[in-house]
Amino acid sequence: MNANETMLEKGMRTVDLDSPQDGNRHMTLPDWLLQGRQPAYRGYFAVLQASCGHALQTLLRRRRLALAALVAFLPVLIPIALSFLSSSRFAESGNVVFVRLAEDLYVNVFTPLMALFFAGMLVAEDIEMRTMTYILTRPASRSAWVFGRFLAFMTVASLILICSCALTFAASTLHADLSLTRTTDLTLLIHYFGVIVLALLAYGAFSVFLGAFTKRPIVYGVILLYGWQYVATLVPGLVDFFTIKKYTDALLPLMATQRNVTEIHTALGTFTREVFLVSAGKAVVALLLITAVSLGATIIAVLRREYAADRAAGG
Amino acid sequence: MTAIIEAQGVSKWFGEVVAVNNLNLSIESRITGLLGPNGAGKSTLIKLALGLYAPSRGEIRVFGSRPRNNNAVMRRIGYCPETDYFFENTTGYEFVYWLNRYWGMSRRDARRAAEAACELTRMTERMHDPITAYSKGMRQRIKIAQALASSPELLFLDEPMNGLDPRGRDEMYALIQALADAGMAVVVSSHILYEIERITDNIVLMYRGTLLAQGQLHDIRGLIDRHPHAIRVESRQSCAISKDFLDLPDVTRLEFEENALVIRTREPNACYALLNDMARKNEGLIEGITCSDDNLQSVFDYLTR
Amino acid sequence: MTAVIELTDLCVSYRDMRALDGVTLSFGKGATGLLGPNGAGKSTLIKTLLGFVRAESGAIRVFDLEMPARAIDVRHRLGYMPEREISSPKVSAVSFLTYCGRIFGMSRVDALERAHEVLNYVKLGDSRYRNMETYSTGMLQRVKLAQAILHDPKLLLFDEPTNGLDPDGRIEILNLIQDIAERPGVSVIVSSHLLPDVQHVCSQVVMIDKGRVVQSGDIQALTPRHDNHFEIRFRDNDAACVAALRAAGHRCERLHPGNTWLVQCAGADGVRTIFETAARCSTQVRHLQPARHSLESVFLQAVGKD
Amino acid sequence: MPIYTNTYRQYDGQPRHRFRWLVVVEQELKTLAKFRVFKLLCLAAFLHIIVRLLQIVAYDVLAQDPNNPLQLIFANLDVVEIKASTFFGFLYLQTSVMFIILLYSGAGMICNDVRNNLMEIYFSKPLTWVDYALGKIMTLVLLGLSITALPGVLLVGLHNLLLPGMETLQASWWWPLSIMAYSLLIVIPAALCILACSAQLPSQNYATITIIMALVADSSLAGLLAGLLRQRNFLGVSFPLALRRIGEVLFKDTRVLFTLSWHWCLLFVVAVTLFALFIVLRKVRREEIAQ
Repeated sequence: MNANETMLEKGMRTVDLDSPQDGNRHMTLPDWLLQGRQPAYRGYFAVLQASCGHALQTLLRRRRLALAALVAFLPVLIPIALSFLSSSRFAESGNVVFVRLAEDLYVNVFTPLMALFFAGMLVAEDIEMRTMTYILTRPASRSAWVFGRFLAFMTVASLILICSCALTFAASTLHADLSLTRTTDLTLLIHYFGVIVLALLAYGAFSVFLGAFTKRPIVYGVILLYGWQYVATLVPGLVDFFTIKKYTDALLPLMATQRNVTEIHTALGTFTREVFLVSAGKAVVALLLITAVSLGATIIAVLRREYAADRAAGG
Repeated sequence: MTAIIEAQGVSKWFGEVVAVNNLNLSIESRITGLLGPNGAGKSTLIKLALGLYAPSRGEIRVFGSRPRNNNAVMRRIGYCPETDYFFENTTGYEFVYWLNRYWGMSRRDARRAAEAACELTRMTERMHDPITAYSKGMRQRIKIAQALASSPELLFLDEPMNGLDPRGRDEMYALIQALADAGMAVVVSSHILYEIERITDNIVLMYRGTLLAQGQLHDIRGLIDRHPHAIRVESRQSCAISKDFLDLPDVTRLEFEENALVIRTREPNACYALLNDMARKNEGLIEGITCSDDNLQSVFDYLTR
Repeated sequence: MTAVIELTDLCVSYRDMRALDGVTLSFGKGATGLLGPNGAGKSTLIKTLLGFVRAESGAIRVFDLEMPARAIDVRHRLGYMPEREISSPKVSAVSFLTYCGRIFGMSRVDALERAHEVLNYVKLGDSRYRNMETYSTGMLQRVKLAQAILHDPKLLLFDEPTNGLDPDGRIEILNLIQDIAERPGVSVIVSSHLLPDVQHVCSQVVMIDKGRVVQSGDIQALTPRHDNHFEIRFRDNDAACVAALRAAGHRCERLHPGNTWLVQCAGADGVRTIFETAARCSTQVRHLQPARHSLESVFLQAVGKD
Repeated sequence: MPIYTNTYRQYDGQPRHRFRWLVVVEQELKTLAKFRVFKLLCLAAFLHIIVRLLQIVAYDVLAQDPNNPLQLIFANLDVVEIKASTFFGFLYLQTSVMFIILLYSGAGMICNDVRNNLMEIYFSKPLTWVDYALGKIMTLVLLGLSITALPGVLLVGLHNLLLPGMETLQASWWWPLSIMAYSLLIVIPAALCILACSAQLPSQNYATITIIMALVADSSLAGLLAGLLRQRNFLGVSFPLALRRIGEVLFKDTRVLFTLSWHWCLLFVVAVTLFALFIVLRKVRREEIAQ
């Protein structure tokens, strides 16, 4: 530094002589800051609750939620539109309409989509926005944190999908062959609820894992959940056991059982491919296993990786 | 005093870049200034102590146990990071509140602690505004608030003075001093010397990932007392003054500047004695005496050279 | 000499908050410091000069060009070092600067050559070939400085140039800025809340608080020497010396931190009394310097706090 | 001995103003080339081109040569035959790879500049927001075209080289035009939509998920409407299928998926594209001038 700079110029200040200490403006601390006044530590469950609550609040505040809900509730319009447009020309079976919507849209498209949309960013967001340091310096159990986040995701995603699915069901009753009061139909509805929740669990957990493990969970998620799952069902052999779709398909009550042989159209021609079926019980076990393994891997990733190291965005 | 943080042979590298190299260190329970230029490894050391990083080699212990993923240690620690990142779309109050909840407080405790912490950092008025509307000083204060809300025993402040205006810095000094008086151990990292000088003389000097020196500032100064001092005497008659110094045995060099004389000596005491003598005898002969080698800057310069 | 920048009754608002309130100023050649606490409106002023922020009312003329309208022409002759930390993953400093030069409009050869030249100038060594994500704050600061001077502009705007720098780095950056400011025909505006920075680089200063100009002028004139005020440090035995000095009617105040004292000699007594007191207390004066008003105190006076 | 000062020189070159967006393109491509995943994705696109190359060689050389033992196999294989729809098929398959590549490279293009605080630096130079936006858009467009139109046209050229003669030329003179037109149709909307998301959302991940969401929702909606209403023309609601419909017309493909007039499809595509363009430009403009 410039040798001629005086101490005053260096930013030092004169102090009041009467001040007891070396001169900083004296400051009295409140009682709660004194030693041994730490608030009670509530442990695992409190952290889980906090994590879930915070994730819920963040999710609910986003405009993204509205976008997701908008997309998820679009199918409700289809049976209604159908009943107006085509009732004169041909009678639709409400049962068929609902089952097609539930299977083709809710289970196969919306669950992976919601998983990527919400769960993919659950952990990734904190890493990307670099708020992870705050969380990792709390005495919070990492597993409680991950479980809390996951719980929040499950609540939001399954609420959206189940509400939308129920509304679609109600709208489908405008057509013949489906009734809000018949037990078999309601059982069917509840069956789909179950499948949706199970699929969300597996897809969600997998997406959370991608988020904790990679920098671009969404791109990889799209490649795996849409690209790979599609390719694996085309390729003959057993590779489709490495998809989640296989097990969710096995849980579908009506269509899945009719699909043990599929015709595949490719550039090289059309050929048939035998599909090895999985029993519903095994499928449930498999889905739960995928969930558990993915969440476990996420927790291990959070425990072991050093998220504070990242500097630049988009690297 | 007992050591709160103990590092034994700690190294940390990222890929091929060494951030901290073979660090042996123990920090006691009072204000410790962590000093070093940018890239010296101060932040890395703090993050190692917080368990955010696992040491590549060696061991670091905080309150006697390893900090990484150790909730018992985390419960006693507060941390105010250097970077300005917050949860999206939150107000200052909510930010502190949720971090309190993550800490493991009940709703009521978290609310109370958040309010109290905001009051302490004088954020009560603006605490319900979104963080994006805060100025740099307010963001700094809200970060301090979240670190203090759980009344930790050990507080890490990573570059807390960075970007603060003089008033903000004054408040920060006062707060740190008060916290230390209340018995909290505070580790403050900074690269600006007079900032640290102002709060503590208990310093840890780091440079390029290695520990240069640790201890009381004057101890360190004593350590380098054998190092030649350069005393700058401002006088309009520097030639006249210089004659007397030619006879002093330990003067190694005399340099003339415009209206000033720089004396390099291995024996500062004798030089000062002579200067004081002269000044007493001749009013107005000596207009200024400065020694650029007896502040923290020079300690630092000397050790890093 | 004509002013490089002329502001007349400039008002800028962000939504309901008034960031600049009737600023009338002119900046000439050489270095001018823009001083003020956080949130005073320094950054807003600079951004208005760049055309990033539109003024609500008032006129801005830079290089005699009407500002928002001729922004592109002005930017040809202007360099800006932003406050916020930049990063650019997977890009080296050389590559980044070459890019900056090329978006300025240089040919590839010129840009590469100048990139290396200014990187040499800001003393960014071999790390210039490394990815910028591995840089420390100080190195990023140098990159920011380098891109500002890359095209040899005649007007340079530095927003908090020493933010987050260590002492050595800070001095180096300040020296570089000083060096740039001494080039013929160059105007430099340095915004900072660090008073020593402004003192180091600038001869003129403009103080801003709450969007208004509170004080402006020559730094030397604003910080006159105190009469008979000295900064003193004794070898030891401070307490006795200070007591003796006070007994003789001199005012002693302690400078925080450390053991430096601000002594105001009473009457016509000069430094000699101090040396004599020291000798009587069998110690030495080890530091003696006429005290000077710090910019900080000038600033605090101007702002009206403390 | 002259002593030179160690300072930077005065710059006295004359800045050029034209084609400044090209500089942006160049830099973006250079940066992208440093990502391993990007290179892998490009490799995937390249592999497909190789396959098509082999197909052309098989048909033009092996299937035409009566002395070749493989002639019988290739001459009778429908799939190997080179016709206009072969190139349609090539582009159609290439579209998904192209989309993934553009998504990978484009999702962070604007939002990362904003997050890394680079906008201020760029716009403190005499770079206009038009140059900036054009640069980003052209990067993606050129990237997309280089794996669709470029190899397509080259393959047609190769086909004409291997099977020289008036007949081939007469049959295939319009192929390159169709390839160009269709490539532009698939690349430009994709590029603009991705950039629009990148401009509107805070991070590349959000940008990616939003565009995927929109795409999936759109496609499934179209599929269901068509399926349930027994009216295939509703497939035109799906953006990719609307593009396909236009492609069918361009390549005179007979395997028509639905019969909705291609005018409607084109209108749909153009409307979406213009909307995306509007969003990109507005955002970039706002980055230059706040408020």
